Amino acid sequence: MFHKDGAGDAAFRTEVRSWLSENLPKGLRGRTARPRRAELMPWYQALSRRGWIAPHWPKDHGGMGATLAQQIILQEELARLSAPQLPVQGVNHLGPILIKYGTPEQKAQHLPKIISGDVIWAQGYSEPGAGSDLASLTTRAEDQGDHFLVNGVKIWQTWGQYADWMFMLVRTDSAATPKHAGISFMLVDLKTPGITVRPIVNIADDDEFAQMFLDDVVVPKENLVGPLNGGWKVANDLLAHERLGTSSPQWSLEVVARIEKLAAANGLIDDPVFQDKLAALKIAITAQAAMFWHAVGIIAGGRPLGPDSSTMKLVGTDNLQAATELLIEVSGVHGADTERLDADGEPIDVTQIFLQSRRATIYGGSSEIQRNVLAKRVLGLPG
Amino acid sequence: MFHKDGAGDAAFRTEVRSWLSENLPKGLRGRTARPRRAELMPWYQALSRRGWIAPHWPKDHGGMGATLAQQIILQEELARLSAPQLPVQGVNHLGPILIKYGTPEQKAQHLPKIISGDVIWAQGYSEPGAGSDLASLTTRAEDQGDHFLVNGVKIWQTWGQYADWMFMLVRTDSAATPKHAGISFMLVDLKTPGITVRPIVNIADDDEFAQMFLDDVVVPKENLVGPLNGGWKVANDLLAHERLGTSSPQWSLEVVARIEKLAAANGLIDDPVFQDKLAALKIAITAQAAMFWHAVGIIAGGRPLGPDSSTMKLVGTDNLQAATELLIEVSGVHGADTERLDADGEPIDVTQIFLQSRRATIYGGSSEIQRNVLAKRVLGLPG
Amino acid sequence: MELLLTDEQRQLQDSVSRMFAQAGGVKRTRSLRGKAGGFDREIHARMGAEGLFGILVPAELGGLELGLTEVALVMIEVGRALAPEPIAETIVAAHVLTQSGDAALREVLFEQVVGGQRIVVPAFADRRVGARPAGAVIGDRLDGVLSQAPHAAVADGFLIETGARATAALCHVGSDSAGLGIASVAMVDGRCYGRLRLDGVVARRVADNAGVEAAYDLALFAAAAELVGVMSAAHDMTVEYLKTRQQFGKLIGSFQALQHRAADDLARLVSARSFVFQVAGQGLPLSSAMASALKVHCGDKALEVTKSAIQLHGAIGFTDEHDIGLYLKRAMWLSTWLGNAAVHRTRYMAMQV
Amino acid sequence: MELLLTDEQRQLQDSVSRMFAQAGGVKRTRSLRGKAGGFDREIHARMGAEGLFGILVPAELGGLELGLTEVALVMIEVGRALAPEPIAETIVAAHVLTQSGDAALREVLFEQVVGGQRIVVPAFADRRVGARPAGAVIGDRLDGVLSQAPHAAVADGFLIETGARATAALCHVGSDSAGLGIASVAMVDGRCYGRLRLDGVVARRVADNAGVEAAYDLALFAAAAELVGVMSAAHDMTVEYLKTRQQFGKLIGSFQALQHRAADDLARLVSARSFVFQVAGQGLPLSSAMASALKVHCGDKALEVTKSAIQLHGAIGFTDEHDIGLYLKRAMWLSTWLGNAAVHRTRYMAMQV
Repeated sequence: MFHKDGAGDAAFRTEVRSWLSENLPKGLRGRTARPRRAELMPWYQALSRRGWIAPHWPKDHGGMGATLAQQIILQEELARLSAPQLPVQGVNHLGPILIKYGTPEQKAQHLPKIISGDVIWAQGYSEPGAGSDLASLTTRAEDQGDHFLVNGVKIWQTWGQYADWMFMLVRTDSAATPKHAGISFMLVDLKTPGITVRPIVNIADDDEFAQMFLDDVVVPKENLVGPLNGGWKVANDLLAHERLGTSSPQWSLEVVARIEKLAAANGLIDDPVFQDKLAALKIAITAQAAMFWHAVGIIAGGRPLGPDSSTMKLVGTDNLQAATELLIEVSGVHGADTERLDADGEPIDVTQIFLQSRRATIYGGSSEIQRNVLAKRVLGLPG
Repeated sequence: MFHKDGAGDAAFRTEVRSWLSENLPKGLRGRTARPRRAELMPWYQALSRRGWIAPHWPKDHGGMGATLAQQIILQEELARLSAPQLPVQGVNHLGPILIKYGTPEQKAQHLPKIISGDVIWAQGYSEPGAGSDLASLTTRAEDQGDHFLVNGVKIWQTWGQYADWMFMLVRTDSAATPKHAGISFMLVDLKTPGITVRPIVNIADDDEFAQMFLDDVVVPKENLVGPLNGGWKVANDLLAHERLGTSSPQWSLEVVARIEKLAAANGLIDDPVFQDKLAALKIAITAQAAMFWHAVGIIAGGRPLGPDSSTMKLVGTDNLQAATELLIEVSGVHGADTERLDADGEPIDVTQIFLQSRRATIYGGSSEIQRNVLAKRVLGLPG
Repeated sequence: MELLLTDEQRQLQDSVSRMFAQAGGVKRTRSLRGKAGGFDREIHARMGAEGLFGILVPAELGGLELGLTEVALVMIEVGRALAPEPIAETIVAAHVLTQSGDAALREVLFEQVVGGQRIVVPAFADRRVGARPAGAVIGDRLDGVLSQAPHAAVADGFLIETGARATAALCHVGSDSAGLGIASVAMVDGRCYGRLRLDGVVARRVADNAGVEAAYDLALFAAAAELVGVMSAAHDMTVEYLKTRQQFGKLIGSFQALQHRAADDLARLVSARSFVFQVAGQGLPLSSAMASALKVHCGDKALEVTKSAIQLHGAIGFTDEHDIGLYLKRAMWLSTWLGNAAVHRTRYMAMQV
Repeated sequence: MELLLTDEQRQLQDSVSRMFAQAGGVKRTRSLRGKAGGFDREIHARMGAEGLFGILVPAELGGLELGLTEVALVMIEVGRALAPEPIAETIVAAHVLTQSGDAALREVLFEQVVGGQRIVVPAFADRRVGARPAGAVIGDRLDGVLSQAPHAAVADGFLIETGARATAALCHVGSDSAGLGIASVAMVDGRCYGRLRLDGVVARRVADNAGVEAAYDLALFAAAAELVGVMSAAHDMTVEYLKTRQQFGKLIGSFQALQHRAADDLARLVSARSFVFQVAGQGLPLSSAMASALKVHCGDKALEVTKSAIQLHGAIGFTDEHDIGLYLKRAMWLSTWLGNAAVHRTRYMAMQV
């Protein structure tokens, strides 16, 4: 809406669009739950072979060194075909961290397998007692000379039951104040003895998460990333890019496209009351798109995004949830079906889309945490 | 909506309605700002002579000993003609307090003049530093043997600049803990030397309030109501009745009536989008009416209303403000006029009604205070 | 705010509450999800044996001859327990059958329906503006499509709304009738409804136009009361969670922003509950405008409260293994069934006097 | 989020901000409330002398030949200072006049308008669905009624929208024209507009249909930017108050419920500001759909933020003597002027490609 592709970008978009339409399997389009690993990974590997799995990585690590504009084009074109969610913990989170903080050996060992899709990574940050208050995590890694011995419980590992390795934050100094000064960042092979994985199904009936129990798990010292007790900075250093991903208007626009298809199919499109609600939603998403492209401009200009970019997440997640509510409304008496609704041949999972969206205001720093950040760090309010 | 008058009540309603239509001066109808004292008080006195100024007072104190149903009928019929706000601090607040806590002398001196309208009362509770946190008030009354010497500042006296007397909460024990255990309730003649009154105009351009500066004001000991340091209970004992008044759906319904008149006059009444919004508003007010009549039933049954009746104020004030917002919307390009709009001959003060409604969530315990009460006293949440 | 109930009303409320608790509570609901029918015919029959489907049935027909307040009390407990049986449906069907002039039909069906042995569900047409009428009576046979009959796959019969608005009627159709096709659709709350296709089905008229609206309004009322139960249990569970979950070294219920959210949810709940009981106090027949208003309000508030409940639970609230999501899902179904808020705002305006 | 501005743009912003501060800031606005015209012609002329009305005017006509970003920067400062002068109106009028093919008219009017000596305000028709067209051109004379011309009582002339939508035009009418009646209406923000009655008024056509929409869209943009200024100053003032006011022995800004409210208001403000500058970045001509969307968003958010500002100030915020209410009142006018949110949601849908 606020962005026109330049000549080179337009050509890239055309290339991406035609390649995707030929190569993205029909059965993987429009899925709201994550497909199983066996079904999904060939697609991951196809994208990888095309060189598009890690557009933001530098070329010498196997990425395409893409501009921000190209990264967004890829994201938009994938969304246009409702491509499935991929396991992106490795590509989006660990990769950039290793590129910045990893030893040469760590880079050599892990980066190629992330790119190729041979190794799937899980993110081990949250614990049952440390969600919003992440700094209070208690999984502890004891120094045993040549290795760490890790004990604790991690939870909310997206795709954890399908993962091969996990990067995690662990406590290496229990006396440190502030608490986050005693946390280290390390990598663990999930085949190591002592690790038990329990899958967790979400309310949209998607086996999205896992819980990881770590009992006397041996982690070699060379798996420490960054300095001992310096893990907090390692984990938080590269969040701006992630915020752009979660605040993209694309997620809401995909829902709007489905609303419009359903409304066209069932005739509601001509109802002035529906039109007014749709207008309100689209205008709100347009404002969100403005924030998004504003942020893109800041990052593309090499400037820091700043803590007030938390407002983007608040606005974006509100819009997403509002969109899924209108999707339910436009479904009329079918607003509680788990069966996909038919919009002139296109099947639409209305209840699943609605339920999946409930996560938006909880994960990636809940809306309450975002408001705390804004109140304290941006507005400078006391207490 | 949830109440049908019984036979006797129906007759009373007919009597009230016909008397009001004959006796309420045309010039006093539909006013959103308070008329001046000289213009208003003849109407107060006319109501008083008719015996309807203090329907809820017992007959032996000059009231009509009305049932709750009759009190509400009077309120509804006054609202139906958009009768002006009256100075009700004496009738609604002080009167019931004196009837319960006053000495025979206090009753004899003050009650008849409240009924007759000869004396207008102001309520001296809030202070510049003690609003939501009323218990921290600092106006102090020192015991001088035969009198108190009062020093301090009171603010937000409704109609204070037109008042003759003030009932107030003052600190008589500055060491008391909790703080409200050192507060007394007393009466002061505003002609007493040392009192300076400053009028305050509100955002709707209505000279609604005053601020009172008290410098070495002599208050005779016989003006203490209830026990020394027992003022907190005196002031708070009779709030249930007041809550019913502020939570009445009547205030929002009056705005709805104006919305419907304006919409009929300007043609918006046929717009489906407007109809949908009006439906949402009316349904919300209907739910509020259900709460109101539920509460009436509890009080009429002689049961205590309970702290969860704070929910009524939250719901009622939200509805009132939503109604005034729809009133502005239905006014179209005239939504910022201070001139009254014409709805087929009936003049409607849209911006003033909107601005006056901003008070609803601030006074009588702000919405934030109501939520605190609900969280602590009803839900039992910690902290 | 306190409900002024009689001792008998309190006993009714307690006995229903106890029955569902003994049957297994929400755990039972969870275990029945996605199973054929998604409910337990034995529990349904037990409710029938205790007379609960006869609340509105005259004493001369063996009913309890009580009123809407008792319907509300029962349906609130149904909502609190997330009981999956077709209880609102059966109360409505029993009421329709007692109102029917067709004595023979009453004899055949009524006893079994009110007793809970036979499941007959009302299947109303989609009231959305522009939605096609459900079916048409041609001679004494029904033709057409009905988008939504609750529990269709296991029901023994249906009370089907037919015809255009002004000439609508409710007709009884047995589930084994020739020409009746049923396609079962899984609902988000773990139960099923069915799409009915009628192809020259022989049917028996049970209620005329006025009777259809009265039955529909009663169903709206029952659904609204059930929604109150759903949100009340979800809110209780959430407040309890706020008092036990710690973060940042404190109970999260001590954070003012969460306190205020819980207080707002309480206001939603109290308003919906008062609304149900004030409408109940007006007795039968229900005003259609009021029934639609009630459905809008209770549906919207229940969705708000149950969504808020998940937010306040945080990540655990987003899992299937935690019960809190079940309440949102039931609220989704109940606010959709019989028409969503948009439909009922329109009906409210059209029905106003 | 940081605005990426050039040094020149920052200087423009600072100089406008300084000018209004030196003129007396909000105190000046307060003192002009209800006075004839409600603004200061001298300040208006000073703005003209500094070239501010020529931001969009080509250099060859003596303008600054800048763009919408600069318009936004100026209008935001206008909003922050609650400057009562007809600034958006004059920027639009100057732009319309430079676009006009009528060289003679340009010579007569343009210099004086852009210089700030002559006040000419655009007076658009009410766009509400069903609202009557403002007037009709009969021969070369105008007849009809126009509901709202800002500052009409003191303006020197008007650019009046006439005719039905497809044949609309903007016509210049001097305020001393024969047959022109002006009824002044006091606005809630202390200024006035006028209702115009045209009875065979001789007028001169300045812009055709496309020109009307372009001028209208530019006015929407300027109003939206001014709304951003209004809400940003109100929000700053509120955050400051939260840091100084004590209750319950603490700064009220330490209460989490108020913190979260302030954070939500910040999100409203940031979204509106980003929206204005992203639209500005697209340059002229404005998309009508985008201009309407922008007006809806900035109007709604400004009302929300200024209402919230009053709530967070508590009782003092409800008084006329505190400045915070002035921001709400300006937001009320700006969100109403040129059509409210309901009107622009409809236009947005109609104008979408």
